[in-house]
Amino acid sequence: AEPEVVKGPAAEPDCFAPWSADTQFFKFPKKEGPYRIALANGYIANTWRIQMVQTAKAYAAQPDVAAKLKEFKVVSTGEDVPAQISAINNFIDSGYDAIVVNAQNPTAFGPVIKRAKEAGVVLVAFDNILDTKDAINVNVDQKGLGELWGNWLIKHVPNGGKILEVRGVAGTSVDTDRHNGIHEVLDASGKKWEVTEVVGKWDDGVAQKASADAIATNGPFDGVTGQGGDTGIVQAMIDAKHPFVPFGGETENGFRKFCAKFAADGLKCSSAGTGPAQVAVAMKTAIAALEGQVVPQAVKLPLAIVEDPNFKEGQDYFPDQSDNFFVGNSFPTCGINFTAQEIMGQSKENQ
Amino acid sequence: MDGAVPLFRMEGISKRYGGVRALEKAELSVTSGSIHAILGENGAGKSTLIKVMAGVVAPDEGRMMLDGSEVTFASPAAANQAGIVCIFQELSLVPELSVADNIVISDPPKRFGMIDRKAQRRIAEEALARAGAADIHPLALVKDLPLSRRQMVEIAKALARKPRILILDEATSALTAADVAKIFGVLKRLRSEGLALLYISHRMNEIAELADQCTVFRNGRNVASYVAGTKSDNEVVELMIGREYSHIFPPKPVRAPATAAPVLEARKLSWTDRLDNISLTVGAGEVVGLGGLDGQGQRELLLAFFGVLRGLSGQILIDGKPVTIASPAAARDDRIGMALIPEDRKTEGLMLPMTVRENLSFAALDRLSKAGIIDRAAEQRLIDDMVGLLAIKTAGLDIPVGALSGGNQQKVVIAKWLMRQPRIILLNDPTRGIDVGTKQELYQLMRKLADQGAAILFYSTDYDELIGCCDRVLVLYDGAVKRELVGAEITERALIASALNIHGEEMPVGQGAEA
Amino acid sequence: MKDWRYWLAEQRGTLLAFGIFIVMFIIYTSNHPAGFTANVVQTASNKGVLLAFVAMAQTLVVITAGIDLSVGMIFLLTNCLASWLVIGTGIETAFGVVAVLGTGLLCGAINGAIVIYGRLQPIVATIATGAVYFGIALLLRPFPGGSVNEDLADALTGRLFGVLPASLVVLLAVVLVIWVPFSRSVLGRAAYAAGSSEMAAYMSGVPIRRGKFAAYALAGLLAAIGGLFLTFFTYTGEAAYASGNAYTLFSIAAVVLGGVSLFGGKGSAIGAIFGALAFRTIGDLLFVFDFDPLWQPLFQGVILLIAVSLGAFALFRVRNRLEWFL
Amino acid sequence: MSETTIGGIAGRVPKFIRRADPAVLTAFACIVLLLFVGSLYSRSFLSPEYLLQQLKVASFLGVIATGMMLVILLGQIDLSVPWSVAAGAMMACAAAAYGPVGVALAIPFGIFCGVAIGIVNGIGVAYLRIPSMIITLATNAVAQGLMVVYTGGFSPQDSATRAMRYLATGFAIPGVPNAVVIWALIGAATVFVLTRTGFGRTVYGIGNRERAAYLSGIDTRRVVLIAFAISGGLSAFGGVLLAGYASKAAQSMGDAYLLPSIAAVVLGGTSILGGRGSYLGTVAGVILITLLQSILSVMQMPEAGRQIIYGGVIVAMLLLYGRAPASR
Ligand SMILES: Nc1ncnc2c1ncn2[C@@H]1O[C@H](COP(=O)(O)OP(=O)(O)OP(=O)(O)O)[C@@H](O)[C@H]1O
Ligand SMILES: Nc1ncnc2c1ncn2[C@@H]1O[C@H](COP(=O)(O)OP(=O)(O)OP(=O)(O)O)[C@@H](O)[C@H]1O
Ligand SMILES: [Mg+2]
Ligand SMILES: [Mg+2]
Repeated sequence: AEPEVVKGPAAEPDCFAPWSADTQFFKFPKKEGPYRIALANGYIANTWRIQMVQTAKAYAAQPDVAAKLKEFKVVSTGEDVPAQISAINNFIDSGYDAIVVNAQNPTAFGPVIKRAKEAGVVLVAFDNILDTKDAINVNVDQKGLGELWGNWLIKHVPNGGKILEVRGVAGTSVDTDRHNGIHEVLDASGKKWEVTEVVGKWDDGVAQKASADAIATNGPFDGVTGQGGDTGIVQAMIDAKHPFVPFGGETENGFRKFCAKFAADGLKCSSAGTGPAQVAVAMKTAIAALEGQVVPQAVKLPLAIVEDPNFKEGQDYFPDQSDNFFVGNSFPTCGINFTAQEIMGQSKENQ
Repeated sequence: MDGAVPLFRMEGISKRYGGVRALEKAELSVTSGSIHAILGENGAGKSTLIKVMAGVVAPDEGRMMLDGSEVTFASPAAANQAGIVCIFQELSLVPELSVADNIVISDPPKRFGMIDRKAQRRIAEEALARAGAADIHPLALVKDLPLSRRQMVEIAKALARKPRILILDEATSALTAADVAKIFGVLKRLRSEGLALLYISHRMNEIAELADQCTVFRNGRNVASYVAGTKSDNEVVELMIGREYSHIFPPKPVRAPATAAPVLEARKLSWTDRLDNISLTVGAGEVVGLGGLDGQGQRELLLAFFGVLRGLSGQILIDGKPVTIASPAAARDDRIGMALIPEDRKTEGLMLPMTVRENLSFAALDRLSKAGIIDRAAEQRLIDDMVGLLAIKTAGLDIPVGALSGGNQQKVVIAKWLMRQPRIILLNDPTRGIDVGTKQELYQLMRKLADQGAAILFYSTDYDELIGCCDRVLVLYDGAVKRELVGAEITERALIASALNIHGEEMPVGQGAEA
Repeated sequence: MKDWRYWLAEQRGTLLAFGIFIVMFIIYTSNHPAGFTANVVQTASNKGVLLAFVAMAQTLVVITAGIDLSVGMIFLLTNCLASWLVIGTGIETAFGVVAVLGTGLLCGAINGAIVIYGRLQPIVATIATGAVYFGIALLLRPFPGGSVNEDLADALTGRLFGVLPASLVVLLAVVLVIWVPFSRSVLGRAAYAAGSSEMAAYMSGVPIRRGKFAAYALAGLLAAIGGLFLTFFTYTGEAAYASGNAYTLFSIAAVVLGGVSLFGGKGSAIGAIFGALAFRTIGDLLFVFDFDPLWQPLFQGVILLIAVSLGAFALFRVRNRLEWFL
Repeated sequence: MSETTIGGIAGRVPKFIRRADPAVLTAFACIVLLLFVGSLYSRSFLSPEYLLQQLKVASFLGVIATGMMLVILLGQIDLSVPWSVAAGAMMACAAAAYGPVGVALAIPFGIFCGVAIGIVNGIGVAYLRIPSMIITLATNAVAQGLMVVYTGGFSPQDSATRAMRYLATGFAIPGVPNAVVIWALIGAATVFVLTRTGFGRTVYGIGNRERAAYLSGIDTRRVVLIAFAISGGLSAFGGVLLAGYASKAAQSMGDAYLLPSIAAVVLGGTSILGGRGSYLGTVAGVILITLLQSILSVMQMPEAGRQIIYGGVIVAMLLLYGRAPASR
């Protein structure tokens, strides 16, 4: 049963914002609840993913959501794309109503998407989305994120200069999009930029080492932008006694702690991204679709942006939470707002 | 030479390894239809010579001629092509492959480019039969065969290559008289079929029985060539070792048997199907021999004492007190004070790449170190003593032990255990591939240790040794003690008879070890 | 002793792997909501076959007492290459396939040359070449993308007569066309001999170098077949370092589960295939048992630990402690 | 054999240098060459702060590679490094959450966790005779599983304690980062153990022929077990230092250390087959790898080119000096 393509707007226009003007709107045939929903995750062993899975569980546990779910199953298949594809195939075969997926590879899911469509299963992708028109994508504007950081630097390093760019995992579309975003705006600015690129792999350790080397050899820099592992990057600056400079980075709790702490000393941060909580939006979308509401084929997630000087303790960052914790878990427009405790506190009682 | 045209001739062959002169302008000529024996000490150059012949090592200089025309071999394969096949001293069988695979390994029969299993098996069965080892199953994995059986496979493998010249480098060093007898039968037949055979051995009686021509090597040179039987053993040995050759076996003490209190005793020792109710005693100062065909459980018995075997039944007593020995570590412990000179020095006795020093002190590290730290002075002292006591010939203590000659390697193995002053010494065929001179020293040493009160249990595949060294000999057959020979009873005849588990007089035909 | 006993002894590893796999797979399908259906089998086999190819590749090298830590990267490289070449008309596609397989063969040959003629220790040599292959893969696909001849892809990842997974048929074909001839050829035996005892093999005039070289080269080829299949399965190419490494490590696990001795000279690719399938089924079990998602990695780890420890039970049969040291 | 080849200078140089292959010397030569090449790109590659920086970073790999070397000398390998490192780091940080006692015991506890993993490896390899390559793979997976469960279930504290920060980044001796001092100490201890103690001799012995060692009355299984335990402990300690350096622990910390630690050990002339190798070589290998990675990373080269060069250089250097002797 394929969705019929209809006119917008979507059921909850502010939450299910279309990606762009020409985004299609889907209306799936209404199914009777409660639903069986599956989350097909890939790699699990890092904080972002763990936090994401925890959030998913927390969301599914919320009374109003729980009421609509017969079953919510999560499977993590590791780095291996085929394994994830097979998992989705399995979910389809075992008759799940909707499958939420954080794809290891945006382009690899063609065959599965076909099958899901034939089987009338609602497929919703988030974080690493699928480039297809046949599945629903809950999408972060990765390029826009890059542009945001680029602009931040342009604004705070008024007449160009030396920039340290710490990239993510080579070969991924997210890394490429963000990189392009940054450079397009920098180039457009017409100012003179000398960008030193190093690979941080979204990992604090790697990022820190790479930055330290870059600082020791090509430093000092007038501005920094990091796609991830930003806590490590700042740490490297501190260790190398590198002067604090404007910084466009992600949403790690530790990074924001630094931003708040050293803002006065010149660490002017733009911390933006979309935390793992976007999984909740994806699930919400899936349920809406099953309920036969109108949803856009590509949902544009609002970025959770916090910029100097307004980092607020206990809201934008949590001193008593882990540095690795990803902040920006609230999507007010979707009525989704998780506090750190709700997520990581999941099983506090175990402690 | 007696006019016959040499089938193969080597002239002025030299080979150096670093400083070592393995071969120095060596000459050799081989004629078809005859068995040519090569004699020489450890390290005389015999193996190297035949390795050159077989294309394993390239000579530094010199030329080789086959049927009068010059040849050079780039590889063992090339030599095989030319009909030169060698049975190396270090076995050249592939353990994980089956007997049949091994026999045809150099050029297996093919069908449609793939190996023809049926044909291969047929060939293997023939070859095994020719080698007088039809009892070996062609599908058995080589690694599962005892050493003597492997040696037979080696020979079958060689025959399967239809050699014109067949070389055996200490091929019999691991075999008992009965196996040797079989092989001799085969070799004699091959000679009559017109093959040229090169035969290297440290056993004089074998050479006397077999050879037509003899060449003696010393320090990489061929020092003498003569028709077999024209020289006395003593003359020959003097040619080999270049020194006066005294009586080889030390005199045995005349002592009433069993006066010695048993230090080591076994009661009804059994293990799987290899050991069957073995009871024996070894007294202080006694040298007790283990006889019998190879693989009748002698090795297992020694391993059982040394704590290597699991699931033993029966009792082991030390100084009359029952003990359980769960590991070599326990066996060497002072309460027991046992030492085992293992079967294969190259894989069980030594770490070939490590230095002589490290190997010597390896078994005594616990004694040589305080709080785990090695007392190098003490180590040095003890090592010097041992090198002196056993007259180990080495270019230094810090060269790899693998660079020593087998004889000296063996001395290192023994020395490393003597460093612990063991009270019980188990020897597993310690003179394999060792030249007469060195053997003699070992015999002397064994007796000396016994006289100092050690209890010695000594397995040998060489009957002369058992006769020459032992106060008593226990002959094993199929894992059980078949007969105990004391003092004068220990004769070759008696040994072989009981080894074959036949009573007294009627002897098997064509058994060759009878000197 | 009877002939079949010897055969049995020789095949023990393979049979054990087969046993483990069957047991796991039965547990899996009998708990699967959809049960033992053509779909489920197809899904499982597509996933399993990928690893099976890589495991076969690893087997060839391991038999020579070597190890190839670059199989995963060859797998990626060929995947990326295929996502460029295996597309278009029948002819073009065919050409692409040949080119991809050729590349794999070449990578394997390079490994072989470095290890055998350069006389380097396989582990580190292949770590290095692996890095190079990954680099090239990344050049080919800076980010995921590309496409493949979907008809061919669907045909090879689909089903024959509606029931039989095509991928299994391909696997069987590869076994018959590559493994069987190799293992029965002189070179194959040379590879085994070299793995078991290089010195002995050399002394017996066995063409060890050619044998080992062939093994490494064919390993590259098999990894390439895997890469090709990955492309068919995903319609695209991606240079994902993590998954390259994952496949390398998985292949080692599969090979061991398949009863191939890491010390060389012993084992068969058939065993490795079942090892691979068994290993994959471990992952599938997650699906049918309702685990807290965060406990899944632990569960998989423990199962793997148990699976590889199974071999240790043979230990209790060892009566002569020297056999510990092979 | 190294002993015979450079035995001549035996008298003058300390033993552990005598044990070293000429490979080691070549390795150090390569380091110089690398620096030279780097300096062509940018002078600052020769600046003391950069070099210290590298030494500091190298010492993390150095500590981890020390354990790896011990295991490789036995003819084994330890693939559980990644999650031993992560576990060490995470557990140490986690311990700090439990009051002052926790803070005090943080580092020992982290190391202890690594030792525990190592012991499982050791039991598997020594007593169950499972090939190290596979058992360590499995324990790695298990360790990962445990860490995931832990992180998810306990919202762990994962910022490093002051002590950890101090060990990794502090300066007890002016100008010399503590990490480097620690590596030096561990290195010295290792050299001593390998050359002067019975344990060290036994390790080499087992690496050459475990069978012979066993028949010499050595409890080889115990030695193997201990070696793996040490390896695990050192990996974990490396993790602790890393956590100190990054001021926090994270799951993926160890991933970047498995292959480099193996490569470093082998580049240092240690035989992967065991029984042969010197610690000095490992030092050289570690510095080589670290410099290579750092220089490539700074040289603005795209990841692809970096990987290719990285691999190419390793092969080249091994071909230069890491070759086995010719068979004939
Ligand atoms: N691989 C080698 N490396 C260095 N030197 C060697 C090597 N092989 C042989 N040699 C030298 O050549 C000499 C002769 O060795 P060879 O093996 O021919 O003696 P051999 O007569 O066979 O001794 P044995 O009777 O014990 O077999 C040795 O003394 C040794 O110095
Ligand atoms: N790596 C080496 N360096 C120097 N000499 C060596 C080396 N390997 C072997 N040799 C020499 O080879 C000679 C013979 O060695 P080989 O292994 O052929 O038989 P063996 O050791 O002489 O005695 P055995 O007959 O018991 O084997 C020895 O004298 C030894 O000096
Ligand atoms: Mg010899
Ligand atoms: Mg010899």
